[in-house]
Amino acid sequence: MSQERVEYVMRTITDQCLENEKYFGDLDAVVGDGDFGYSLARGFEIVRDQWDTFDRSDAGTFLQKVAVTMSGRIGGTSGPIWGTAVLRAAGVVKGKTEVTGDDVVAMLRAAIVGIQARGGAELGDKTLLDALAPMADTIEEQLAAGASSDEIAKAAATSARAAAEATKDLQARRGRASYTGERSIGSVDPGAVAVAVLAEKIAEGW
Amino acid sequence: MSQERVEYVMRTITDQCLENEKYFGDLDAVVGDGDFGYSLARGFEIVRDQWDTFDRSDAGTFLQKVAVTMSGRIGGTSGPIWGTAVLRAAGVVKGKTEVTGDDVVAMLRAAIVGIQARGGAELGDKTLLDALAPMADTIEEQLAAGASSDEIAKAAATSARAAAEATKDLQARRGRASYTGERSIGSVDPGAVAVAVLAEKIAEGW
Amino acid sequence: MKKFVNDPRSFVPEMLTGIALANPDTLKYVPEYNLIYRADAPRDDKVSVIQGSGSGHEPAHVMVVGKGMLDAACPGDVFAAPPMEYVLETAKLLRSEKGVLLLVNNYTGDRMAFEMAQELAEAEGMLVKTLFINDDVAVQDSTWTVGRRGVAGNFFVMKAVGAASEAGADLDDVIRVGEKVNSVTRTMGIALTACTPPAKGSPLFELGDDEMEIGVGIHGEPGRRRAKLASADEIVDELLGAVVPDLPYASGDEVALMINGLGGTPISELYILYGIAHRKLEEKGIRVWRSYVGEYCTSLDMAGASLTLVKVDDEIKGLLEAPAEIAIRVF
Amino acid sequence: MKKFVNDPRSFVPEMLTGIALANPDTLKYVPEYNLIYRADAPRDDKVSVIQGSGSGHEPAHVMVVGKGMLDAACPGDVFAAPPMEYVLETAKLLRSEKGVLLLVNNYTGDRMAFEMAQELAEAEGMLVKTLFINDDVAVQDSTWTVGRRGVAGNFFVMKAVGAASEAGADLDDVIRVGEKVNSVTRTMGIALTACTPPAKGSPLFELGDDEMEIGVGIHGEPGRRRAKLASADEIVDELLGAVVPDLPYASGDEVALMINGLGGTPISELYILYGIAHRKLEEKGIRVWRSYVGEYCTSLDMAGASLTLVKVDDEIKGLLEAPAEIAIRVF
Ligand SMILES: Nc1ncnc2c1ncn2[C@@H]1O[C@H](COP(=O)(O)OP(=O)(O)O)[C@@H](O)[C@H]1O
Ligand SMILES: Nc1ncnc2c1ncn2[C@@H]1O[C@H](COP(=O)(O)OP(=O)(O)O)[C@@H](O)[C@H]1O
Ligand SMILES: [Mg+2]
Ligand SMILES: [Mg+2]
Ligand SMILES: [Mg+2]
Ligand SMILES: [Mg+2]
Repeated sequence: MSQERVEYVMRTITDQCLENEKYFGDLDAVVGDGDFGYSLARGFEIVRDQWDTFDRSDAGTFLQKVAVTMSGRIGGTSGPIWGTAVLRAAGVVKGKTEVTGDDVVAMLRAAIVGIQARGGAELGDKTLLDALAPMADTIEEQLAAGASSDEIAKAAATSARAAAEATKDLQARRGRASYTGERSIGSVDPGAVAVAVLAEKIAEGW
Repeated sequence: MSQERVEYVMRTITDQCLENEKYFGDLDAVVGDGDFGYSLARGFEIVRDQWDTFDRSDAGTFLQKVAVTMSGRIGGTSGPIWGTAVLRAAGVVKGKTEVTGDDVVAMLRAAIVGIQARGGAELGDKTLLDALAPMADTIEEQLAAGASSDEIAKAAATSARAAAEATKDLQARRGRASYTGERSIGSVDPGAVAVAVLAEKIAEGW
Repeated sequence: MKKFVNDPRSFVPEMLTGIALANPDTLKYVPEYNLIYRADAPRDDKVSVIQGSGSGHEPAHVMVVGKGMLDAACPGDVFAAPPMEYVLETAKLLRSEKGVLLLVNNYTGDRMAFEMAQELAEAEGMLVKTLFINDDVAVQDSTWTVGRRGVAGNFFVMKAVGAASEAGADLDDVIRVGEKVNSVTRTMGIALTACTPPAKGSPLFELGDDEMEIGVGIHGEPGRRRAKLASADEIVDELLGAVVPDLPYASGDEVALMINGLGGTPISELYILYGIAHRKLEEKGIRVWRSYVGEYCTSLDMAGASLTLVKVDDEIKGLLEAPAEIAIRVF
Repeated sequence: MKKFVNDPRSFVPEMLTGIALANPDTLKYVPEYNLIYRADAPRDDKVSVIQGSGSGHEPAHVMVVGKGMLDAACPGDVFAAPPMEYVLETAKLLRSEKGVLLLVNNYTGDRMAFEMAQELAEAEGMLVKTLFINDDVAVQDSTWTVGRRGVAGNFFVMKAVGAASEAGADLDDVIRVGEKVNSVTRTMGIALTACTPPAKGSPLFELGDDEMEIGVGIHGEPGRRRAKLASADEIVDELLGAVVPDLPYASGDEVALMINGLGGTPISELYILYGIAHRKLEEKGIRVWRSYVGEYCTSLDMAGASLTLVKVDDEIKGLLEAPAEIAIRVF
């Protein structure tokens, strides 16, 4: 896929994080502290404002600029987590203006490793990783099965959504929600739901 | 009337102020600070507890002991006001063990003068005076008309109640309620209603 | 009722017990009269300063007993002036050769209790005077009512009087200082919620989600009028609009600026109000000499704030800057 | 939402502006990084002490910048750790020959931001260390979660570290002192209401009129469990029951006892809790050396309180008693 597609994905993430500020915040209010939507929105607001100024010499450079811009403003847990994720993904496509399906999988894997290194979470700890990882698996499988990019985008969205819903049954072991212990069981993880929403919107406009 | 009757009146006042703690407080919460019922109850509680110990050599001595006992504990505006009222009434019947209808009127007039001296309120300022004074007038009229003590007690209660209800149309110029200015119009004065309730209960058991 | 309380009737005594236990070296407590006083008072070379008032205004007044502030406080129950007996016994216990000063917020109940106590104390040969504090500009028509009430500005009178008496001033001079500070102090308050007295167990009045009460005092009663909830900027305009023209405070004046929390409003919001008020005053040419932001005189758990200005001169500055050590501390 | 606020997005900057205007001689403000720092910092003969954390905990931490306490605070938005850049720029601005100490309440977001900033500052050749505070006993199972969080007990670590650095201790010794105090400090909190973040505009959770949350932190999230509202006595039992056996604090120990208000609870109630806790500790033979009653670390407007014990020895006593001058004051 072309670099424009990368920009489209980043733009959709940006717009959706702004659009869903209240929704993401309300999700975080259930057993967390309610700032998730606000934190993301303050970071992606700047990304939107500076959208036209980012260096676009290649996909990696572009994503790196976005990562640095948003990290400077997002606080909370999400700042380092999302900043690291985008930065690691950027590293995978450094110098590239064309991005393959395999690159996408590698970017997601790099983001996941980065998030784990940064925050120490494992799969099943009820974080956005629990939506990101299954989604990466699905994309890999679909690629291996020779699916079209359209089909892959849809499958990724479906997979992320199912995985996000499944976080309901998990007990949080990371983040604010973990302090409530067993009471975190029964509600979805806001980070995982955000991944699902973004994947769905990306697929929608693919 | 006998000294027992004086004790009956004081006992009814005591019991009713305890019974109506919440009601009097709620009335004071409308445009005041809600402590009227509480303040009276804390004072009359002690009167009730020490009831059997008061010196009963004559009606005046008895009432004086009650006045001192309650003033030591009632705070707010009601402490000095009610304490002064009972003390002045006591002065009128000092040394008497038999109390006439004229004595009752004189006691009420003395209480009114005492309250005015203490708090500077005039008739129409929306205080308990606006129930006490019309009630005293009624008793005086009934006495002049040769009514029985039974009839007088009933007429006094009716008069106090009507006067208390009429405080609704007044603007408070004394006490906490006065700070709300015109907003005090439309609700009854708690002190005046207390006088009506006490007069009714006294008449009931006469 | 969302309160830490055992029996509401023991609310005040339990609070006083806590204060006494927290300050074993500096304060004494006499339960019979709700009395908290300095362990080193009375002293015959110092005027004894006593403040009464109802409870529910903490830290005023029981928590500001200490060196350079009050010698004693004998509060009544929540929002109720103390019984006269408390004041009289307190005055007797704090008797000093230099005299006793009773500080009274101007309310009917308080005035009566303190005036009666003063009379009786004088009858026992004591030198006792009373000083009334009435800084609240929300009360108009004061010619035919009980007059303006004393609210958060009372802090400045207590502080000045405390400093003067600590420095050994005689009773007349302590009173002069107190009256002077009172005469240049003005306050206006606003409530965002009603408060809940422990004995009542429910809020004193109902206030819609989008409403506020303007011109409230410190006893949880409604204010002068109700208005639509406004922004912090607009609220500061409202408060300054009532306070500034009242003295008036004019360009070239130096002032102490207090933003006082009414109990339920966090200090973060008080600093927001402070910043706005500070800038608006400077725009008017009124110089803010010193800031006072926090809870000084509260209405239990009421969300709200009041704004106080004190026009200062060198004498007042010196008194306000004098050191003091009170029962509550941050360190 | 019953708050004094203009645009919720400017809640933190407007508060910081207020703090800066209120303290023109002693504090400086850098809006770009939500940074409040001492006008006389950095000094090469003193370790610079910095605390970050989210906002909404005032007076912690921006309002305790001053002599003997913090050199700087760079808070994030309400309940959100500051972006890494804020911490890094603050560390650079406060660079000192003796080193920079970053105090961090142990939360995922804060840890990450401060650790990243430390790494980058070290890469620039700076001497920077990080100290984590984790006094909350409400968090169990800490082996497989992020561990205990830092709550109101952080005051004692800030105070001790501030005193040591003011006295000229070197970085290792300042850290030793901070870790020592942290290791003998335990806290447990209880909420009577939820709090309302300005950007959300409504309470974070619903709590019935007769319910309370036990084991809450300082970010408005629910606690470990919900229970029927209890009396002050029972609540103190609950809090002491969690805190005392944890260290454990034992008969013969001397402690500092803090009753910290969470923002919406008036100080009268805090003293009720204090009195009860003081007596119950003395009954257990645990001597209360010093009292701390008031708001130290809040959750916006949450009604509630936490109880902290610090086991003190002569060194800790000296550090806690050392003078300090902070942005907020009563006088
Ligand atoms: N240690 C972690 N590693 C990865 N993701 C995490 C971690 N902790 C929390 N998260 C994710 O962050 C989300 C919450 O973000 P945010 O509200 O910004 O954090 P905070 O807990 O600091 O308020 C959670 O829903 C979860 O998906
Ligand atoms: N100056 C006054 N003189 C006589 N009665 C008064 C005066 N001020 C108030 N009152 C009466 O006292 C009642 C309120 O009593 P209370 O609640 O104890 O006083 P406070 O205003 O101090 O809270 C009022 O309803 C009124 O009847
Ligand atoms: Mg959150
Ligand atoms: Mg009243
Ligand atoms: Mg009252
Ligand atoms: Mg957060």
